[in-house]
Amino acid sequence: MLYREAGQFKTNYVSDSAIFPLRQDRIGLGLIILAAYALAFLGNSFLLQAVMIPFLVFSLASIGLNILTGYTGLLSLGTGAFMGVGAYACYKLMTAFPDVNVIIWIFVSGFFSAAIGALFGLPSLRIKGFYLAVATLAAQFFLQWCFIRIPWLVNYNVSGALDAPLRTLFGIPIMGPNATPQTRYLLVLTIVIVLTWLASNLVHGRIGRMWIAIRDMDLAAELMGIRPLQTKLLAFAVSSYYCGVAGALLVFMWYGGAEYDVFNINQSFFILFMVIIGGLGSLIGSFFGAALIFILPIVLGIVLPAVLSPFGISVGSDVIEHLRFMIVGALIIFFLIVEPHGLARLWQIGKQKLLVWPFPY
Amino acid sequence: MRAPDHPVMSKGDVLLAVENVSLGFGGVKALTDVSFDIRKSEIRAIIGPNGAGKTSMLNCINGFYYPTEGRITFKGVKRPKMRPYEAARGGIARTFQNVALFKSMSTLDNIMAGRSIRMNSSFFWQLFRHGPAMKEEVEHRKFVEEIIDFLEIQHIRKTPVGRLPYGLQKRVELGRALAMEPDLLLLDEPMAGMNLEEKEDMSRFILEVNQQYGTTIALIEHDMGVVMDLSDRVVVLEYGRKIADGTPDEVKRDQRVIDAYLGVAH
Amino acid sequence: MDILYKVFVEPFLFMGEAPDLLIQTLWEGLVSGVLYALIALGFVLIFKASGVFNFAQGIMVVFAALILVGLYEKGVPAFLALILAAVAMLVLAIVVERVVLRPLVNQPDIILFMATFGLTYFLIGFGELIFGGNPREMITDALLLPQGTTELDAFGGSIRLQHLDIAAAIIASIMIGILAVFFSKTRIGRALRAVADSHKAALSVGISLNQIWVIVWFAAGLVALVAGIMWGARSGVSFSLQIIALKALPVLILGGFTSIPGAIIGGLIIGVGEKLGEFYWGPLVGGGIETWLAYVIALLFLLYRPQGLFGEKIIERI
Amino acid sequence: MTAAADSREDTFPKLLARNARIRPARTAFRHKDLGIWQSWTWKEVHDIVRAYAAGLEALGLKRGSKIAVIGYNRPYLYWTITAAQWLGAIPIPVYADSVAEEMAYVLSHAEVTHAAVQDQEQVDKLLTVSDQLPKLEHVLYDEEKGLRDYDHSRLHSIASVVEEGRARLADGGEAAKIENELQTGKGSDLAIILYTSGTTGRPKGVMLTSDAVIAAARIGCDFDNLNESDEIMAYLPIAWVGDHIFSYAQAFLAGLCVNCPESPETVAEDRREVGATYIFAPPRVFESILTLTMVRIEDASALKRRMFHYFIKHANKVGEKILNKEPGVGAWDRLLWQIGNVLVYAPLRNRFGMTRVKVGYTAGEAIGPEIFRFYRSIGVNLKQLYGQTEASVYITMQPDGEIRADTVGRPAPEVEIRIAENGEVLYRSPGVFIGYYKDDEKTAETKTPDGFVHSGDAGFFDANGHLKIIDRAKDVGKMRDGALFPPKYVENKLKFYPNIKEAVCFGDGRDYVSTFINIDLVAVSNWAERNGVTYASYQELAGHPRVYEMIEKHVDEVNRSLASEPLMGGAQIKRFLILHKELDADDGELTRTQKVRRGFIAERYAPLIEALYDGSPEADISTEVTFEDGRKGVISARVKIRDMKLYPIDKTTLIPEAAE
Repeated sequence: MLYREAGQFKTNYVSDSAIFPLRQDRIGLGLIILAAYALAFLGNSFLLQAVMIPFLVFSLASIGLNILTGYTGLLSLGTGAFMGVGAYACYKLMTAFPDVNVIIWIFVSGFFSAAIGALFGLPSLRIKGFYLAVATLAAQFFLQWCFIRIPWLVNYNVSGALDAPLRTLFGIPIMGPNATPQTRYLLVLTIVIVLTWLASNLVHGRIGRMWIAIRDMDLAAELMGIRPLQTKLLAFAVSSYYCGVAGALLVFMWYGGAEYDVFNINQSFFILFMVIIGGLGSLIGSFFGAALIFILPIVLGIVLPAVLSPFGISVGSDVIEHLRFMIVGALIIFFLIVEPHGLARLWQIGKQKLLVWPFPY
Repeated sequence: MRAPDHPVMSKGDVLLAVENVSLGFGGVKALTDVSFDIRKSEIRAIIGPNGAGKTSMLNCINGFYYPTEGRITFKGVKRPKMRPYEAARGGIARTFQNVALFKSMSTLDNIMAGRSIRMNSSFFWQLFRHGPAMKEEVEHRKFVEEIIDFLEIQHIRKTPVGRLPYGLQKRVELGRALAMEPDLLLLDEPMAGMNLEEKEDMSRFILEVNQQYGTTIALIEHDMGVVMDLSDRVVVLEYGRKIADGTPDEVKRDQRVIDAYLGVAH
Repeated sequence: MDILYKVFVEPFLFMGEAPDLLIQTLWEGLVSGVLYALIALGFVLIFKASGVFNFAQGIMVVFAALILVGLYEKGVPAFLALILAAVAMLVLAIVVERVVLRPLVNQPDIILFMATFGLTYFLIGFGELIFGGNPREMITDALLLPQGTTELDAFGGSIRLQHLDIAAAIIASIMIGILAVFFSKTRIGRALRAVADSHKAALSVGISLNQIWVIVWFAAGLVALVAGIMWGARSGVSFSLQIIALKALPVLILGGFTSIPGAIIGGLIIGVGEKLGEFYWGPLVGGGIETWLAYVIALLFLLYRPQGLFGEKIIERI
Repeated sequence: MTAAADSREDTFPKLLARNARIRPARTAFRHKDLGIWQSWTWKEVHDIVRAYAAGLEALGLKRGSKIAVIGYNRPYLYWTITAAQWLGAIPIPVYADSVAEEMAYVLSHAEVTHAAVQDQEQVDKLLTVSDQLPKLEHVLYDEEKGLRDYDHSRLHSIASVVEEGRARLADGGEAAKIENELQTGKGSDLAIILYTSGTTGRPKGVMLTSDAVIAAARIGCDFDNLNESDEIMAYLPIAWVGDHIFSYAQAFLAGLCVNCPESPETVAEDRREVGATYIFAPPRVFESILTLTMVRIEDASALKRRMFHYFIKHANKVGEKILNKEPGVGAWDRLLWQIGNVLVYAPLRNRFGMTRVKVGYTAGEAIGPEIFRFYRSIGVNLKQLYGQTEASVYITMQPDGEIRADTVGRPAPEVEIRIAENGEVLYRSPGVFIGYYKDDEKTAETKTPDGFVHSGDAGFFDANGHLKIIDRAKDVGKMRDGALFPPKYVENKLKFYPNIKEAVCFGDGRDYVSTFINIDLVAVSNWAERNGVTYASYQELAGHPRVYEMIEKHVDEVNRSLASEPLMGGAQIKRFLILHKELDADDGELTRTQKVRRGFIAERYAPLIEALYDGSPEADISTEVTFEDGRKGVISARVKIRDMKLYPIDKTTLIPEAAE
């Protein structure tokens, strides 16, 4: 309905292969980004700190896992651990070189998780499907064990926990207890936008095609000269890079400090939910998935007591927590039944409907 | 389209030679002592009844299987045991009996994926989708568009291939193989499951590929009729053994071929 | 060289020096191996019949045990509670078939896998809502499970055998035996095997696919109940128990997803390997390697034999 | 700027040179090729055409020689026309889909020495008839595919000819010679010969001068204010006069941009991409778009469907008035139309690729009033015109604010019209042709000494001075009382009802008009479903009393509408019947292009016609039919006949508003 394709013709291949070839899409995207930045100045600290920052961080991690599972078709249950590698690497780098701006270290920390990710991706040449999931499970438990057992990682800190030191950018605190949610939100938002843009470039180009080729029909891909190992390892590395950066942001930009169990197996599952519910093989789906899985429980936590109290049922926070679990579980099943290809597919369908409006197809 | 990478060979030279090849899986022998050759710029057909080992032969040629005995020489060099992608990079492309397209990608992307081995802009530029990466993308897009034009599939350029009818999928698959600019193109039952019109179209494309670009083609067919018009030479397999080899006319007259095909409904 | 000595020589010397400790470790490994096998069996049952990789198997263990303990605490006699817990598992099987499996039939494996995640979350919430989140004691006495320890003097030392462990091993073995008989001797069992091969074949036996799903989920529920009692008796009933379900994964990798004997042998290998590793090599790296050793064993094994212990060699075709 | 401002440029090559001078960087041509819209500016086109002319000259194309242009709409084929005109040679565009024999006739009749064709297919066609074309020296092709191994002694790619020309132009003498050729061309020179397919006999070559074509193009450009910012989609045959005027003459005159689609299959999509501002399509295109719309909308959700119908109904009520800027539309109705525009009309225009349409034309045959109004009501400025090859298109046009579905408008500017005794329309304009090529006899038959041209169509002016075309003049019959009987006119009125697929009227030399009606199975079975009418076969449905009732209503409305037109009132339908079977090309009842074969039908269904005129209430008929699988069989039926009430002919009020 909102689309006007007429007159939007392409006279060269660059514009024809643009990621958003339709003007209306570009305008929409611009408005969303604008709104996201505006939110920093309009939203209150609760919204920024408890909702938006974690939402963005989880979206980033979802993009990471989506590159591996959604685009390349390799199931991973080690996301949490790869996030952890990023966080610990960032911590070591920050504390070892306090003079270098922390933003650089956040980006650099991703390379460590990329390397570890690629290492644990090696078995992917020989094993597939659920079997590969077990390999990544080995990474999950092994790395988690490392986080506990190697005190060097936390600079022999007795508590064994990571904590965010105070760091500034142009004199403004961007990390640590003094950094306002607003600054941290803006920083996280910018990082997420930049990394999403880069991911979008990757998946729409040669590398993305090779990943999808491996996912859709790995034998045919190999018979076309695509090297399976390199391609898969690249997917592992890029995926883990994103998870690593997300992990660093999670600890230092959101929690402000955390222990090893932040990166446990449940975190891995949590991200996997986001990817599946959001839509395998879709970047925008990663955001949708993160929104649904992360924000929905928060909303439920606010809404449920309000809904239940008029009936004279006063509920404790633990009951709310249980109900949240149940509702999230039920929703996952519900969404899988309604649209197994995730929210991204619904979004796609919605856009397609607008495009062909008023026709159904 | 460009000339192939190895211009050293000229028309009529032996491009690929299969010598005494046998292939077994456990106790089952798929191929027994098969020898034949494929010459530069010819259309070579491998025919035989179901289960004759045709696809196994193709799988050996493009490195998917390694023969248990015998050897395969490609461009004059004996083929070592290799991974399939190495064979592809060596200049062998193929299509599959049951279309093996990348279902979620569009026609355009499928064929572009066929260009992957010829694209090499760095990861860095890929990240930004600018500079060399975009230049390369555009360059190869042009090449792919020519294939699309050649195969007359402009109208489905941006349609996900999963939604296409079977006949068009086969055409897209041929396009993807052509995108590799192979020295040797292997076609596994390119006309299986097609109606008459689609078969005619496909035959026309195969002939044109061969004539326009001089691509050497080896094709498998179950059905003798189509092959005889299309190919320069035919090798006939039965139960994993070669029973005849020669021009279509010679093969047609061969008593063993006639026997093999008797009682085979097609 | 020192490292190599510590890794490759010293542990074996130690084994020889103190065979009683070795036997003790092996025994403990065997017991947990049997229990792993029992849980893995639950997976195999469902995977075989419906192709679903049931992540909820772990929570089903906890859930079954919680019902049992919860009912007992409400004053229900122990064995009646046991029966009621079994009934609850039947109800669960029916509900799962109706609400989850049937609408998702013909979807890709990963989708069904994810659905069992959803199921897990739901059951966690549901279980905690009803029974609260606190860990419980398993009602070993009421169920007439033996307590106490027997010490055997042998191999120049003493080996401690927990009676509970012995009982666990025996009960698990009986359970496994029953299932084996069920699968090979009964009509339904044969139908289940048929369904694993082809859905059409199962239909020709005259059992609907839906019924089969209910049956296997119920059977998996019973296995979960037994596993829940045993694990619960050893380490209490809490939601953290569900993590042991993940241990079933390496077991399955070793044994293959569809093989019952594979699950048993895989369980034993993992159980024993884990305990030996932890006891003899764990100290070298600071201990606690039990958490990941099983996966690494499975991973290394996979690299060597991608199709598992009992799987056939995969010949890829195109 | 309007085109009238410049009049020194009296040939197309000169117009091209002017365009290259005054708007060098504006896009002149686009062609969707290899996935993107390849574009050329006026300057580039000029350079190519100039070089092309030089190349053609090298190939021996001289002033007065003929060059055939065969293929779909491709820039290089349009440029062939200009390059030929540059040299004073005469381009002969030929329908790309004509079979080799037809092509051979035209080419040999026109004595072409050169041919520029699109692709291998056309080259092959020419090769098969080369023995009939001894004068054909060179064949040029646009697309090389498949032609690489052909004998190239007489075969050239257009690109190579252009290259050759470019090389020759490097020489100053050659350049001067080419410039000289350009200046030698005059407006009074023969510019093009367009062969009209004609319903009977051999194609005739209509000779048009540059002056005529440019004058005609100017009429159109000025009429609708076309300028260089306009975009047109060139997808109709280049051999057809409409395409020549719209996509060639007007493009060169006004500097508008011509867009060539990628392939015939992708026209709809390409049209949407380009978003043409100036469109032309025959009624069947508009009709099929509308039908597709209605079919598709039925698959939409109930809510959307209701919304769609609600707003379309509203558009029907006020849309045209809003488009015409007529007063009398309330603020609420306007608001509602605007809401509808957001929800339905604008998206529809977008889907049709008509978002940017400034003016659209339809011509060639009668368009259904509903169809016509539908487009206008949703804001597409669709108009009708009446034209002929012999007139360089324009005879009558619909000025803004006077657009009606049932007339073809007022005489176009500079066109004079008179109606002959027998109802035939005659016209005279600056755009009329010189004569038929090599056929003076035909020319003399068609052109009166004072320069009027017999159109061959019968028509009349209504009270508002709008021309109404009723039928081919030779098909208009007379009833026994002397009243005019235009069968097609009546049949078209009937066929505008979706429920009526085909109608065949009889009445020439009879006392009254009677009709066979064929119901439209899709529409009527839909209607039956909604109205609870059950039936087992087409035959049963066709004979159903309630179907008769419904069709009777339609016939009655047609009668009323005929009665309101003084000249047509005598042709009211007195009796009708619904045929028990669908008229079918397989049975010879229709031509392959789905036109009714009146004579054959009259013969085959003689008993039915007899019954129509002897007053019997029903009649038996049995006919042989061919089934889809090729089997033959006989079906018999008893067909009922209905009598209709006739309306008094309205001689006084000449307001044809109530045309339904």
